[in-house]
Amino acid sequence: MSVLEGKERRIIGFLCNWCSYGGADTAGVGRFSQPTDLRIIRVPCSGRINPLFIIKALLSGADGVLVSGCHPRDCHYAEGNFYARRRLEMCKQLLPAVGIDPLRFEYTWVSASEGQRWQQVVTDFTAQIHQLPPALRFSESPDLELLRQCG
Amino acid sequence: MNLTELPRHSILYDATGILKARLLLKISKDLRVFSNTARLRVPRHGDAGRSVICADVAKRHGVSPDYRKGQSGFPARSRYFVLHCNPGGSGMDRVNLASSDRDFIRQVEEESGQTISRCYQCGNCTAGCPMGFAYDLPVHRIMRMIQTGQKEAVLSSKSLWYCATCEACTARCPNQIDVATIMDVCRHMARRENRLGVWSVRVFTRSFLETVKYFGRTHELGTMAGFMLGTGRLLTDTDLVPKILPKKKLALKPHTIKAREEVSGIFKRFRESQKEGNHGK
Amino acid sequence: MRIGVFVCHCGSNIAATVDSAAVAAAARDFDEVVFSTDTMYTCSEPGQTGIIEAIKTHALDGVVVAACSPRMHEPTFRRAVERAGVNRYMVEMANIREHVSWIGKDKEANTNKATELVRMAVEKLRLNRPLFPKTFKATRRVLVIGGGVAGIQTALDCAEAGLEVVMVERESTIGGKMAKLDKTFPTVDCSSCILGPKMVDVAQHPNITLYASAEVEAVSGFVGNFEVTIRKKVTCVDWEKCTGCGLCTEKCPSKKAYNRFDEGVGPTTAINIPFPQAIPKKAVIDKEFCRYFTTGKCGVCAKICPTGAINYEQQEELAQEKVGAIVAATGYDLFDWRAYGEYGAGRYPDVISSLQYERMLSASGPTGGHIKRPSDGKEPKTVVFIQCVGSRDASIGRPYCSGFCCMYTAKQAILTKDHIPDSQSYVFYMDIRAPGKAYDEFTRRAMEEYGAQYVRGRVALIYPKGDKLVVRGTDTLMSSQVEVEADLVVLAAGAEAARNASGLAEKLHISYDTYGFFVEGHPKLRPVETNTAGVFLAGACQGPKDIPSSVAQGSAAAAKVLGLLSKDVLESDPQIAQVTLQRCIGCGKCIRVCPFQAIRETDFRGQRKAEVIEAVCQGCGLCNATCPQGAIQLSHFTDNQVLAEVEALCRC
Amino acid sequence: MASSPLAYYPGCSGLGTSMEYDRSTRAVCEALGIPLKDIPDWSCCGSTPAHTVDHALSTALSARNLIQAETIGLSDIATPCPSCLKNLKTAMARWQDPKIGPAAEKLLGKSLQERHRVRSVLQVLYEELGPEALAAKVSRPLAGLKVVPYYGCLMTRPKDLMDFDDEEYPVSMDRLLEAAGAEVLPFPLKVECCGASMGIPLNKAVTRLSGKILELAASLGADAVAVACPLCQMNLDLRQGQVEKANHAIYKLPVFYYTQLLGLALGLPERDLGLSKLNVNPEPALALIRQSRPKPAAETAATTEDAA
Repeated sequence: MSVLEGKERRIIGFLCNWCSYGGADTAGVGRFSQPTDLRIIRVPCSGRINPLFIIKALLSGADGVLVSGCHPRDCHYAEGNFYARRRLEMCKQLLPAVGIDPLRFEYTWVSASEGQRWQQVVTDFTAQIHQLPPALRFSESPDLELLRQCG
Repeated sequence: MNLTELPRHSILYDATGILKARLLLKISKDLRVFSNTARLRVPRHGDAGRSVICADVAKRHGVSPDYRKGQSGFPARSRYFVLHCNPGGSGMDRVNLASSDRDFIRQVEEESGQTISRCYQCGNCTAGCPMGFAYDLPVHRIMRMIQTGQKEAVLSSKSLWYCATCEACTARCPNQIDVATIMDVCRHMARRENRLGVWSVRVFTRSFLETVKYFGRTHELGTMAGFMLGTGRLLTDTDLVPKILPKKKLALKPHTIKAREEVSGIFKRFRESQKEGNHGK
Repeated sequence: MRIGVFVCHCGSNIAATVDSAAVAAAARDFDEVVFSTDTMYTCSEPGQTGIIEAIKTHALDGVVVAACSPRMHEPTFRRAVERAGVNRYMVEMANIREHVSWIGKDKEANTNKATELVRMAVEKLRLNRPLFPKTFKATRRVLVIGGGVAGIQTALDCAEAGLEVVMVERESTIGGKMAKLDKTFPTVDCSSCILGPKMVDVAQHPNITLYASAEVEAVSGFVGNFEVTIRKKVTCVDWEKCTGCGLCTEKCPSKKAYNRFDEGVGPTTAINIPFPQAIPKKAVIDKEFCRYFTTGKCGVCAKICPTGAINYEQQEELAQEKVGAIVAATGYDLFDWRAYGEYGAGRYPDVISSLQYERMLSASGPTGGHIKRPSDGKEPKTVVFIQCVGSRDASIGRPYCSGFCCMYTAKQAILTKDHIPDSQSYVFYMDIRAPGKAYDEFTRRAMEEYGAQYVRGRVALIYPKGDKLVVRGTDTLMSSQVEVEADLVVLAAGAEAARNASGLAEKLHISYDTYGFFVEGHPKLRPVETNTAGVFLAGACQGPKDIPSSVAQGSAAAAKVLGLLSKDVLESDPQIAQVTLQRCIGCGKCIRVCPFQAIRETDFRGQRKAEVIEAVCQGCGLCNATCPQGAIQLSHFTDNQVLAEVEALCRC
Repeated sequence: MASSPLAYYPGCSGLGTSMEYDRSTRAVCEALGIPLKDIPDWSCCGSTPAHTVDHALSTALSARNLIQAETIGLSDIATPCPSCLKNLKTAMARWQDPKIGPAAEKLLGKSLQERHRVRSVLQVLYEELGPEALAAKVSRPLAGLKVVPYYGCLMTRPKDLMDFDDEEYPVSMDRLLEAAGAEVLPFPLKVECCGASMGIPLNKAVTRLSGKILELAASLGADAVAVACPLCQMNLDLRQGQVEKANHAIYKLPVFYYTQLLGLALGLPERDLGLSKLNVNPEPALALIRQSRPKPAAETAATTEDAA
């Protein structure tokens, strides 16, 4: 199986367990309908996210990456999301340098009670990604082809 | 036949009853219009079909004897005429909720940019409305009737025309609905459908904008003249004349701007766009 | 690894929009998956038995359950595999309900998405290693923050069961909002008569230590071993010596101090005891009004005090307490209705809040239980109550219903008639919300027996005219504008989160919602727990609540605390950071970022290395993302595992 | 204070029924060193009638004036009339509306270039000059004059659009009049509707609504009403006779434009303020003011403090 051709894009979400993952659950419990493109990876804290995860995902063919954590000052681990904010902002700034449209990556803050907000975030981000051309698939990547030839 | 003997529940009228009465008065000088309140009163929507309310204009007038006798259900040669109502969506008539006009709801939402379902009928708009006394439908009922898609009732309501656009409703709405804009938009729709609305307000609006169209700026005296001629209310504000004339405030001649055509062009293109729009529909 | 996959139907919750059988079939092709099936209710008894049997039959050593959110049932399935002899951390869940079936109706897309989520879980599970929890000793004491009725209930229940309780109260007396009330609905019994004895019990219970006029300054540690710093505020009175005789309050020459307990209805003295039944009954000096502080000379109280308790030079003190669990019971505050310009924003003295009115009704209040207009002291004959002031109003950022205002307004309307038989009350309401036992009957009594005129509609404007207040509203049921000339207007102000609740939440590492109310562990199934182990909630700090609900929650929180601390030792979550010594270069970055000081420097054969203190690590993984060498890895969320998940998604 | 001139939009009534507002506004601004430059060949903003007919029409009529201001290179616009103010501000907002903006542009045949700033003269006086600076320039304080400030329904609402003062209980005019030495009475109906343009089609609206305002003002013991809107002034002043008749009451309350009162306090000649244009005889109120003696600056400042 694969991403549904023409219908879906490959969007990966990294969500902290305590706020945003809970927010996505709340959205589900509330039956707030959302596009189906997003696949969520659960991490304990947005501070756990290494910018490399994001770049790796985008280089491997993901069309978009969405990161969401607790609101600043409301981190389950006191200050994890402050570190996250710095790293993620830096990551966003760096994306053009690796040839990735920074619009493919967003980070936001959603609490466990904000189901409706989560619906909005997912809907908006999915629409944003659909505006962009599909990312090159892993196998299609010219860089990789080049690498293989060199290798 | 003595009108006072009529059963109270027998006479129907529609939301534009007063207007029709006035039109008829123009046609026939010897017309008598009956009111159970014995004074000119704006009919309230909820009254339709239940009680007799029309305008008692002047007892000295006679009545056009056979006007609409067939429809009225009253004996021919009756000295009274009866205004017929449009029973749809008013009074105690049962509203078929399934007949709700969804297109109307969507159109109001689209043109106003407001979400109608946000209204929870607290009535704050009505509570603060300065013009409420003149309304046939209070603002909150208009909101409710838009929610249930009662297009006919909303667009034929007089309230739309009596709204003074003071925006108290918008300012105090707990759900941040721009109620005043919704009133504006309903007025636009009624106008596009060539509904008569409240004659005097329409004439005033027209007279005002005519002066703008011709001169580029309003001309107060011109607006008044247009209003008096348009409504036949030749005595409007004549009591103010001796007060204002000595103050030399009313310019007899309009202040015409240089780029008159520019402004009249706006009106011309507006009229054209309205025609196109109507044809398009 | 031999992996088994179980795809749940959850009745029709999942199966309606996800083809569970197709997902299970697709999973059979995944690496190391040796068994895959779909079940109706995986969490049910037969469902769990099915997992256990499959483990035994197919010699599984890892399990993926595709069902609801792991926040819901991960513990359930961990216990299930443990019963079959598999390490409980060898379970992964794919959330195909909250994140798939409930948010989209396209069955093809959903089934495809569910399959990918299962693949992701399988790839992660392949890198899971068995983990074993450590045990540690717990302190069998509990901290209760807030001395309102909810906190009092928790404290008494815990103390009765033998736990040592530390109670911290911000004000100089416990009792909270309930102590300010005259009567309580729907029984109209006297508030202080039912609360008073409980307050006394708190004071006298040998197991309870009470810090009044104190706040929680800092909290460190973790479940079973919290370290709490309590800041004792300056009262300028040595409470060891103060007997609460009240001589000082009689002689104090500064008699115009703001009366916080009476909500500003009537003044108090600069040195005061909030009310006669205060617990502890100790005097406090309000520096803002005390002449000794404002003019530099006075000292009357110091001279008169028979025990010499007055100490103008008193300094703040910090106290330390060790506890094993914490209950937050910080209650609510009343919405500041001055946000309503149309109600005068505080310009009209005879427009008051419901709590101010409550103080007027109270026999021990500033008016001795007589209803008097603040402007001229006259008895009002026409009283207008306006509900939903600061509730259900998105325009001032309070879209929620405060829940109890309908009821207390009905009570106040009834009491108004009791106090002034020839009075007439009008109640402007939007909806009457009275879903409690005997509640609706109570509001009916206000109308039928006490003649309160209920008017359905909001009020748009209040303005003074002569010595009356013109209240301009709507009766939406009559569909008309209405006007009442009132002598007194009482605004049923809604509830909002207690002042600086968010600050406390941050100290406790618990979540709060947009409005500052604390977030419970699960809206239905974990109402008094939080997502931070060992921290519990009671009462209105979680959301507006009336007295019965607050008391019920107080007891519920106590039960949870007692359950937790009934064991001598607790197990720690082993999903924590681990250092690979060979890779660690001793740069110390992890030590600096750790929010819990859970990493320390250690010497390993003469080299600087990082070491995780297992009992302290909370498993956030901040160090993991910081380490330049990848030497410190969070168990079960290692770099390799996250990347395996990413790859699983990108590859398919 | 604004050193470059403000583009001034007088509004149509400034040429007719509210010529004293226009005249006194110009006089006061000149005395306070706020240069005004008329928008060349300005036209009607469309007022209430236009927006009740169509939003694009109303937007086009108003936007024309903003574009006219661009021709003299000014984008900071001031108008005394709240109705014009609201229309100009709304036009700017609606120009950005994806549906109304292009339609208005089509009607007008021109495009709006700059981001304009439109303010009422009241806002300019309050924010750029301020009560303290005004007080320093007062030479004949209005001592002894009890005045109720009436802002009308449009000056502050809707809040987000007008972005000035308190929506329900504005105080800017209060502060300016206090700085001018008047005794400003707290007036709860500051932003209630006076009946607006309904005076002609539905006279009862005005007799009823303006009646409430005049009745409360009189009951508070006011000597005069101060207003900032031509339509309010007309309803309260010119129609006061109609209101009295309908309500069987006698108010005899002079209704000043606040600029006329400020002008008096600044010692400007009464002729420049158009006092003779008022309908209800202002003489009794003016007599109260004339009794007061010119005060030295220091004392004036003290009065302001007391009032504040």
